[in-house]
Amino acid sequence: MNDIMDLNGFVIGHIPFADIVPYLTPFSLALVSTIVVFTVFLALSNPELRSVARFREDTVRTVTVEKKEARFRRFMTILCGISLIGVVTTGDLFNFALFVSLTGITNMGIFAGIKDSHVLDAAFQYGLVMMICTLPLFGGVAITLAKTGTLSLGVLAGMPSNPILNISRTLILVGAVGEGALAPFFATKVEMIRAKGAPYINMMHLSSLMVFTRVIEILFILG
Amino acid sequence: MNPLADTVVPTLVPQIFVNFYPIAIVIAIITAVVGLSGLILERNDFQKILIIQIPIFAMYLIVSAVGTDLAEALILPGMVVSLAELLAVSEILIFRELTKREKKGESPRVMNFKYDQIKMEVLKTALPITSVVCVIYGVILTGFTGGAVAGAGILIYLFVGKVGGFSHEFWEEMAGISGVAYVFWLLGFLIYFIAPQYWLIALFMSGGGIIIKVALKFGLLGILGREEYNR
Amino acid sequence: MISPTETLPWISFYLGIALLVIGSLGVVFGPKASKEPIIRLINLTVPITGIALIFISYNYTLTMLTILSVNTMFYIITIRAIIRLEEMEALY
Amino acid sequence: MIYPTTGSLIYLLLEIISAFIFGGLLLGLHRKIIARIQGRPGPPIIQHLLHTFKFYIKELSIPDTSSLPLYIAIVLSLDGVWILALITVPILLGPFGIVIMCYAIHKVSEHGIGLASGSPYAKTGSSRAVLSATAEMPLIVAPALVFFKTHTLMLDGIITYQLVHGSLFMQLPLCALATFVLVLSKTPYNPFGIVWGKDIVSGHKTEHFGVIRGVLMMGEILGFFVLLWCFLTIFFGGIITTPLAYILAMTGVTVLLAFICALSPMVAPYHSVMIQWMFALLAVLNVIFV
Amino acid sequence: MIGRILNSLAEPEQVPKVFAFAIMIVLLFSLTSSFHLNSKQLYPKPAPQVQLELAKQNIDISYNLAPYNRGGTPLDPENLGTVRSQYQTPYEGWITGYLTPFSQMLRDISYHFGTTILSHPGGILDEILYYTRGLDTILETTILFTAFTIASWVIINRTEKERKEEKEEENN
Amino acid sequence: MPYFTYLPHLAFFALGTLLGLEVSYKWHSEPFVVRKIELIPLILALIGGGLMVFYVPIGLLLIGFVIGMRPGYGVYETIIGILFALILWVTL
Amino acid sequence: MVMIEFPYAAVILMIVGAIGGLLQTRPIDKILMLAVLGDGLISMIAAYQYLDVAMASSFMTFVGIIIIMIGLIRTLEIKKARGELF
Repeated sequence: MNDIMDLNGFVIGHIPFADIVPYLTPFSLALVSTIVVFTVFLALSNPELRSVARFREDTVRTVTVEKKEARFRRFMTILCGISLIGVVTTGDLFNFALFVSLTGITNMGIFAGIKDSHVLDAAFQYGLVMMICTLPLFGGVAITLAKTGTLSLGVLAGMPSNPILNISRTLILVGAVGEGALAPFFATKVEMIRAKGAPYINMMHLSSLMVFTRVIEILFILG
Repeated sequence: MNPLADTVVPTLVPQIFVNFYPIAIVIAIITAVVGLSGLILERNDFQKILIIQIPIFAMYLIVSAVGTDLAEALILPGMVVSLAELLAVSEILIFRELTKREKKGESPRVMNFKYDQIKMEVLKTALPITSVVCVIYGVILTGFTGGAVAGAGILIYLFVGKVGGFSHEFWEEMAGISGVAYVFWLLGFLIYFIAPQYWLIALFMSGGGIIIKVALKFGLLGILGREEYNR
Repeated sequence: MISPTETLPWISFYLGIALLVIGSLGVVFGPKASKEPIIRLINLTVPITGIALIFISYNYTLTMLTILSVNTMFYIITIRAIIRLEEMEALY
Repeated sequence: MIYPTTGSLIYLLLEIISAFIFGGLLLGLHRKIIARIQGRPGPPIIQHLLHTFKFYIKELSIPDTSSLPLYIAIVLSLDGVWILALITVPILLGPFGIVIMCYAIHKVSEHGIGLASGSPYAKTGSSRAVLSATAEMPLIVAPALVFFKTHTLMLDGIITYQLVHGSLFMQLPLCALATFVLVLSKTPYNPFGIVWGKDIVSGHKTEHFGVIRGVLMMGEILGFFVLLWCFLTIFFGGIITTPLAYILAMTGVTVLLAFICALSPMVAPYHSVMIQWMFALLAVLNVIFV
Repeated sequence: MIGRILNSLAEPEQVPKVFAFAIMIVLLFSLTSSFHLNSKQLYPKPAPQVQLELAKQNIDISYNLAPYNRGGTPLDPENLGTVRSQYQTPYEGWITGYLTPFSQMLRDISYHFGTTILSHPGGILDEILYYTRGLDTILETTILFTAFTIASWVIINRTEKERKEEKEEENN
Repeated sequence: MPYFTYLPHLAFFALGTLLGLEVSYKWHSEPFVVRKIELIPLILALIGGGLMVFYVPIGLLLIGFVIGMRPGYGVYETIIGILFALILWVTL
Repeated sequence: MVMIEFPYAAVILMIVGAIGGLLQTRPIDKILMLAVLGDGLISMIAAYQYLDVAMASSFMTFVGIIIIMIGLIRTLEIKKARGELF
């Protein structure tokens, strides 16, 4: 009956923070280890020298991220990694929504300091999408709570599906898609990743795909 | 033993909340649809930020319609998230416009306005008392609410106050203090989860830490406004 | 005579949702709202009041207190943004 | 799920080696068939493996502009991810979600590989990697409809379901098609391969030579093997049960893929996204019709 | 046709609008189903004003905590407050039952100060926010912290810096 | 799934193709002109085809040797060898 | 003699304030009408008999109005300096 076992294998362990119980399965263990590895080497690496070639110029110039900005963006990258670990391990629906919001806001922070008006424009539109997202994300969670009377994924996994849950599931999916800048609303992301600073930008891509992977699992657990 | 202890907290949600629920959800959806359609029609970027508040209100309504203490505890994070996003997004908008202007080669000196001190009677008389009362009341409360109330008190005073000599270094120190408060507050949580029998000290650490943190942060915002406008 | 346990919550709840809907319509389609951001900002007070009324009819007094103070923060942030954008002539 | 024990480490290693050799041979065969269709003699079948080994003994050169630990680490991560997928999925029959995750990480790696070198061509390739990720991730969700059919995503559960109820290919044909498109988009010279299109030199791999390139190719070989395996297991698990059957079926699918790759043109980036989305939507339609 | 839609999706300005439209459609579809509140909820609370009415009748001085009275007596491990959480732990209800001396004084004065008493250390919301759902609160504040970091970094290093330079130029 | 039972097969096949490539470049260094059946590969293919029935890895080694020869060479030999193997397999 | 209950008075105040505030177009007029709305809210809270909340919310509405007024004055100053407004 328990969907978590059917989806991800046995539960290796859990941390009982009273009502919020983060748990580890083989699946989330793989996710966590990947995220930790990525975060460590993305945080360690320096930004690249981006070579820029222009028309009517013979020289190829290189640009890079200034040191102060790199430090700030590295901080945001590490924070994003931590929040991603939360996203994949958390055992509570509302907590999941909050972690996804934190991921979104750190993603925006990675791009906040770039002096490039079209990157900033994309970051701003992404921020707008994120602000709209609070409605479907938290609203979907609240509708689930109203219908089932619980937020814990462990309990929700054993519950049968019903029509209202379909709505809340769709809302949660839409919300997570918006927060992670996933398809089909990826234009902001594609604009943003044209900025310089390879390690930090890569973190954004990682975060959006991890959120996607996890949200699929959550939808299965709810269904 | 309280004779009425069993009637204090019911086992089920009261019937009146169950009756509220469908109306609240339908109204929330209508509000959200109105807000989102406004968003679709609006062209100006800053106006979009203002209109997005309406779907956020709809979100508050959906969450609060559950009608339990849990729902109340869930609205507070939602509120914080929306406020935080608003803060970051509006800042990015300002920075974007600045970059656009620079790129066009416009002289940034156009933006450099000189402001006079605002002369209103109420600013001299009522405002200091109000802010002091707000701060005192905020100190009595704990948690995010207390921080917000106290922060509002500090903020309004600093936002309209006289020109002061606080420098950027002072800011950074204030940020440092709030960082220390954050650590205190996290330590309080750790005590909760590791040794719940010492819950009282944990409660005070968390309550005190968060209020210092939030109030100082909002205070920073006020200093910011004053440094900008009352040179 | 209004019964405080029965009628009063219903009154404030209905009033709250009415204010919320009217307010949101006013914010989105209000007169001159799309020209002057400050008018739209002032209009936003109406749905905030509606939300506060709904909260109080659910007896979420603490949340109501918080939303009113958070509203103040909201004003500060947006007013700051309005002034900065007005300086740069980027508002319209 | 089969649980690994300490004694089975050699077993795991042997499995990885055989998957590597077989995947390399399959990709060589793929290239050979494309060449034959186009009327060229084409390279020998072992060419792809030889290429990989050749790069291992070449000199490693790192561009000055690259962002350093990232430049090497991300390639290694690509390898590690597919080995993880190989161990958990074909060998231990673990959760299918790990393949979704590994596919996602593959996309992240492609992006990072392109960005880390600082070259404009590589950057274009990595931008396209993001674009194609948005198209391919919905496709990989399509087999997840399997969950609603079988109520499990553990692969041994899926296999037992198919042994009882018959292959899922008959029940979810459009899902199978979507997954096939997904496998297609991972083969070289495929119509959706906007990431390594020839218009941007070698896409994200432009600046990678020497040992790093070898490692990268090894990761791609393993990835191709794992994806083929997953496709066959999820949709033909009732028919294909023995390793020999797997080997024959994989060869057959590779021949089919080679024909498609040889006979179809490379599509433009946005069209590629659009076509793959249409396949994903078709897969979703499957729920309604079946 | 589809190509045109995709092209319009490729512009960042269109994304929020399209997204808003998608949410609108989902919400309008959801209007067709009937919503009903499951009355078996965690942490239920009494109907509005009931506690206040009881407090008015002055049955017991502990009702002066309305509307946030959840039972329990101060500093008494035998008589804890009533909390219905998801996973029961032995330390539930400690915070709900606790009152500081200040809030005890407020309680003795009048029944109008329930909110202040609750919000002072101790009370059901502190129990939920700090103990049973503590991770939420940690996160919530971390989000605020992050947003402040972003905003203040941008202000200090970007927007304000330029203004400062201008000012110095003017002074010279 | 115990794939490694087929590891010798795969390894010998790969080795055979590698050997075939190297050796055939030693034999034919001139540009590719004629297509005719050569003797040594034909014998190897026939032996390989025969061995396929009795011990597969060695058979695959020899068949692989012929398959892996320089592009253009060893096509007919391969086909003959495989046909021979098939005939043997059917008759036995 | 018609008796109006206290909550009904608050309701009337709020409705008048809301509609008036929305339909006015001059910012100062709007602020005045919204002050009426805020007073209605406070009386509603008073009808619920939460005095501490009423006190705090009265402070908060006051602070909010002050902030809006400051913003208004600043924007007018900027417009004047730019010559758009006389």
